Amino acid sequence: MRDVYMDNAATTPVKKEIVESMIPYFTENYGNPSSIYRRGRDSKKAIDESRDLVAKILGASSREIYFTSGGSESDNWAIKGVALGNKNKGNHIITTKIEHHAVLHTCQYLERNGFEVTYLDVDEYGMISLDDLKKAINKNTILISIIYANNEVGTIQPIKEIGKIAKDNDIYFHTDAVQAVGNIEIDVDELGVDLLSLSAHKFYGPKGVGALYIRKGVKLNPYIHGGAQERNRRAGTENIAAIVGLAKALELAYNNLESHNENLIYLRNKLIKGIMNEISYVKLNGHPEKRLPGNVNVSIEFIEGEALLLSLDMVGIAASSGSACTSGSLDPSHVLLAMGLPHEIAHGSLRLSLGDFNTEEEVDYVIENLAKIVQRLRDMSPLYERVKEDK
Amino acid sequence: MRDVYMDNAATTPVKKEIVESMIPYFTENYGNPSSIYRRGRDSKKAIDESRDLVAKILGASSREIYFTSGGSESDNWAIKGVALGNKNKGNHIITTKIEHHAVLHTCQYLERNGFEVTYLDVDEYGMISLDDLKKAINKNTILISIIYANNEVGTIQPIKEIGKIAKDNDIYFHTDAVQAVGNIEIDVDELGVDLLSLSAHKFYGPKGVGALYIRKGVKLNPYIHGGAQERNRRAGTENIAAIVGLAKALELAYNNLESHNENLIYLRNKLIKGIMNEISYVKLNGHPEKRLPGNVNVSIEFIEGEALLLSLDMVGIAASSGSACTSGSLDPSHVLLAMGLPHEIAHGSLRLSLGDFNTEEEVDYVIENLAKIVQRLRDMSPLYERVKEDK
Amino acid sequence: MYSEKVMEHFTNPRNVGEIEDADGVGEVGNAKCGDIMKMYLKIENNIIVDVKFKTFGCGSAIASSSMATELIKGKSIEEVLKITNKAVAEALDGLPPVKMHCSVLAEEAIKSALKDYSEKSGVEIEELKDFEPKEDHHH
Amino acid sequence: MYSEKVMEHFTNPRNVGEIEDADGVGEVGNAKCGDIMKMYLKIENNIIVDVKFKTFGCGSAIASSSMATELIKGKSIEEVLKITNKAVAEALDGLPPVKMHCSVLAEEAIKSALKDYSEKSGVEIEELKDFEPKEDHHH
Ligand SMILES: Cc1ncc(COP(=O)(O)O)c(C=O)c1O
Ligand SMILES: Cc1ncc(COP(=O)(O)O)c(C=O)c1O
Repeated sequence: MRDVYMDNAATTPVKKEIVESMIPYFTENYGNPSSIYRRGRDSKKAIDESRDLVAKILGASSREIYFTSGGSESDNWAIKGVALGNKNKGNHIITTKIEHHAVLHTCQYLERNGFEVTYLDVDEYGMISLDDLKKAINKNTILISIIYANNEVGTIQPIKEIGKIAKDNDIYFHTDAVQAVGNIEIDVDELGVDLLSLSAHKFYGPKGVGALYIRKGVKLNPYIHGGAQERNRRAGTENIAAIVGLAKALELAYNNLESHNENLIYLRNKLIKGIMNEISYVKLNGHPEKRLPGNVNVSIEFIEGEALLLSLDMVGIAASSGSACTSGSLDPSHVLLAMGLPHEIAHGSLRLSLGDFNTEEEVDYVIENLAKIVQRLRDMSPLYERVKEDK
Repeated sequence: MRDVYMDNAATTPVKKEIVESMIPYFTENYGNPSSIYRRGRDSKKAIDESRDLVAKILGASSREIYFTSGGSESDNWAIKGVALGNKNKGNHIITTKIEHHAVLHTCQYLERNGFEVTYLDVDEYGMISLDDLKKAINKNTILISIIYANNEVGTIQPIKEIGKIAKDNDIYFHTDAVQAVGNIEIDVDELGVDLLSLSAHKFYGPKGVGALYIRKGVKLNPYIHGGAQERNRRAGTENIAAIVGLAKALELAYNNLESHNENLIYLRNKLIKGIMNEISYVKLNGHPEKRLPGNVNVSIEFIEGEALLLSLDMVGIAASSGSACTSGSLDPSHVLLAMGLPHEIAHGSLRLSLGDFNTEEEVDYVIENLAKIVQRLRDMSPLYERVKEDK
Repeated sequence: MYSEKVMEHFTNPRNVGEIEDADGVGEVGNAKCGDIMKMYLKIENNIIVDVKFKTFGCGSAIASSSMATELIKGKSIEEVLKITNKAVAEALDGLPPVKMHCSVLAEEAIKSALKDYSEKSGVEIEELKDFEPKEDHHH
Repeated sequence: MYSEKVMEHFTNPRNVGEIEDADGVGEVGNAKCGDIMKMYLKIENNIIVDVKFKTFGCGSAIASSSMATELIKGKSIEEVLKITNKAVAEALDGLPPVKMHCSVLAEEAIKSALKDYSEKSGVEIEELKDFEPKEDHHH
């Protein structure tokens, strides 16, 4: 059977050379980095070097990079850490309606605990308005947290401009860059971000490891208390193999950023065009240009996303949807709704996210099969029947 | 050079068959378990099976096992989750003076946030008193958190009896079983624990993955907010490879528990006896019988732990110490001090923790070299000089 | 996630389509919730001689529709009224808990169609006198 | 963690031992803090002609003692008094920040021994008149 993986925004395979870089740290160089004997020092060195590498790629200094268990922990730590560490200064946080749940649910948690949160609207392309942001700022605002690139529709926010506004108002600025890292050149100083979350499994590294960039001087409570690891800010025996894998993955990603992007954008545009040509009543979600290189998100009217995914799976295509039925929740994707899509259209959304292993031939295969599947499902749909009657 | 790793309480190597069980989940079965396509379902299945296995070994049901990023996160979650989830009932927590920092610092954090914590004393063997525990309970007590087996001196607490007291008083009972799991048969019902922390890298599994057992019905706030993973209680894309590795490691450990323990106890007793015979002015720390099978902890008078560790490292022996100088802190191990050791004796403590890869020959090598090193350091020590003069 | 039976009915749904001169037509659900089921019945001498459906919805909604049409085809109205959503789910070898509403939808679609038949034909169906499908059934 | 120089001095410390008929002996630190340094000096014509040490402490404490003895041997008292803890640390190619107190201890041990010499011999050392080693130096 065909095996076409087009859900790279959900997670990526770990590239062979990255797995290989990790292996020695399981069976041989397993020493606890806090130990003073040779094996411990070797581990410490591996972590220090990984940290240096990550820092260099992000334009940060090594002392500003902290390893975590993934994007969710980084987001939780950044937001709760700033909120609880600065509550003497204020209790207001600004974020958006299109954040990942790791940010959204964290903010909702803080709302239940005495904080006030403004969730910025977005336009039909998923873009926030800088004016809205400026208006939302008040004297109690201690943190702005805005997603760099959206995981569902791929829209890229004007992070640099937001960074300037944050700086002008002396407010900490966190960005969830989990989808951006590996796809966009990042320089924390140029962007003016104070905190930045990333997660290795989105750029061909292992799952269960991420990092939080914390600008020097940012006041932030620790989140996982215990041992003195990570300069006393994040306890827990270091996940050396995974940290080495993260650094290796980041290095590979940024060594090949240009060709990665060229390739993905070519495939993406071909895929979008193919879908638009072959299927009627389809709408592209997200921004036409300011979008992640690998992101295709379309709403296909009159059919429902989960049925679409099941059908795609049956021809070996892995994709995702913002349909409520895929998540067991009642409402379709909060991101699509925030962009103004009606529920019934949001139910029929499809995300195909391309990665380094996808080929042009796979894109053709997807277009061809998607068209057939959509036709089959529409033939079963009472909504489509009506449209035909109207014609 | 010799390579004798005797710091298995700090961390263990990952056994080959465990690494092998993990590999496919990096490059092939990398699907996000939340996805409905084949690759996602395969991952979900792998996690479900791992969870079932862990549950079975602990005598729990699968719905009571939650995967985390390690022992520290499990401890933080258990304690803060219960504290914040039950603060309407009371604000008092009971723990001990010999907890791991992941528990101790978490409790101190809660103290800074309106909770009251009783830190139970221990006797010279590191044992708490059940009477003390009973007396410490008051109407505001919502949680008892007591380490199952101590990481430094190996002392094993009467968990079952504590569980009974907790139950009689209708108080949640958490145990940090990070050192116990893999060494002691565990049945959560028999023990009467409501929450139990474990970490894979202490029993030949990978670092960066652990679990928290949460008894059905226990009221506990989530700690890492975000996606709906782990039945909506712990967000973050599941670390499939590591979870599979954890389960595999646990399975191996409990399949071989008897021979593991026999072997370790034999080596341990030989090591203790050898040290006692070859070196004067030595004291065994911890309980003579109720101790972890692989734990040897001795105080060697007139010398300092870090110098000892450096010297051992130079002959290829990896060990650890409760000396302040190894941790960069001012005071030696809080555990040794709680057991009543004077500072100067605590500074000279040495922990040799045995594991499945240690041999009898290594034990001989350690005894022989340790004796030489101690003599050399004592010859340099003004404290030893005085003792000799006194004689 | 889904049983093989569900997948089989989703892949090869029975009785998809419309009946031009249906004796009863029922439609339940709404697009906002992500599922609409429409049932067409042909009834002769109190017997469901033909049935067709159209469904907008997820895999289990389509499978439930398909299974429901199979269960009722050839049955008398009285027999059909005894078929509950549970029977549909069981016939599919079970549905995930979050998907049970799809079987409810199938039951309601049939009842709606029967009620329509009753209203159009004047044949009274005692059991459906007070029947009202709950549009927002799973909200 | 440690420089090669530190490890080398820890492994092969110079001038370990005691001087039976020392002209000056100094001891600083305390066991509670985990380090004690004891220095023995033999002084002739204002020159340190021999020096020995005994140290209870960590690797860098031993290395610092050893390095300190090397630095002062053969030097005049005036020269010795100019040797700071930084000089000891630098001669060891640096010490980790948390270990800098070891070099302080070495400086103080030397000064204590010189003060003892001054008191015993009656040779005044102006610079040490008010010298008091801080027992709990790093607390
Ligand atoms: C934008 C964004 N933020 C946060 C996360 C959470 O990362 P993780 O799954 O590594 O915890 C993800 C992916 O799941 C994401 O896409
Ligand atoms: C008793 C105990 N609790 C908690 C921990 C923390 O576990 P981890 O390092 O996996 O976070 C450890 C080990 O480091 C431990 O020995």
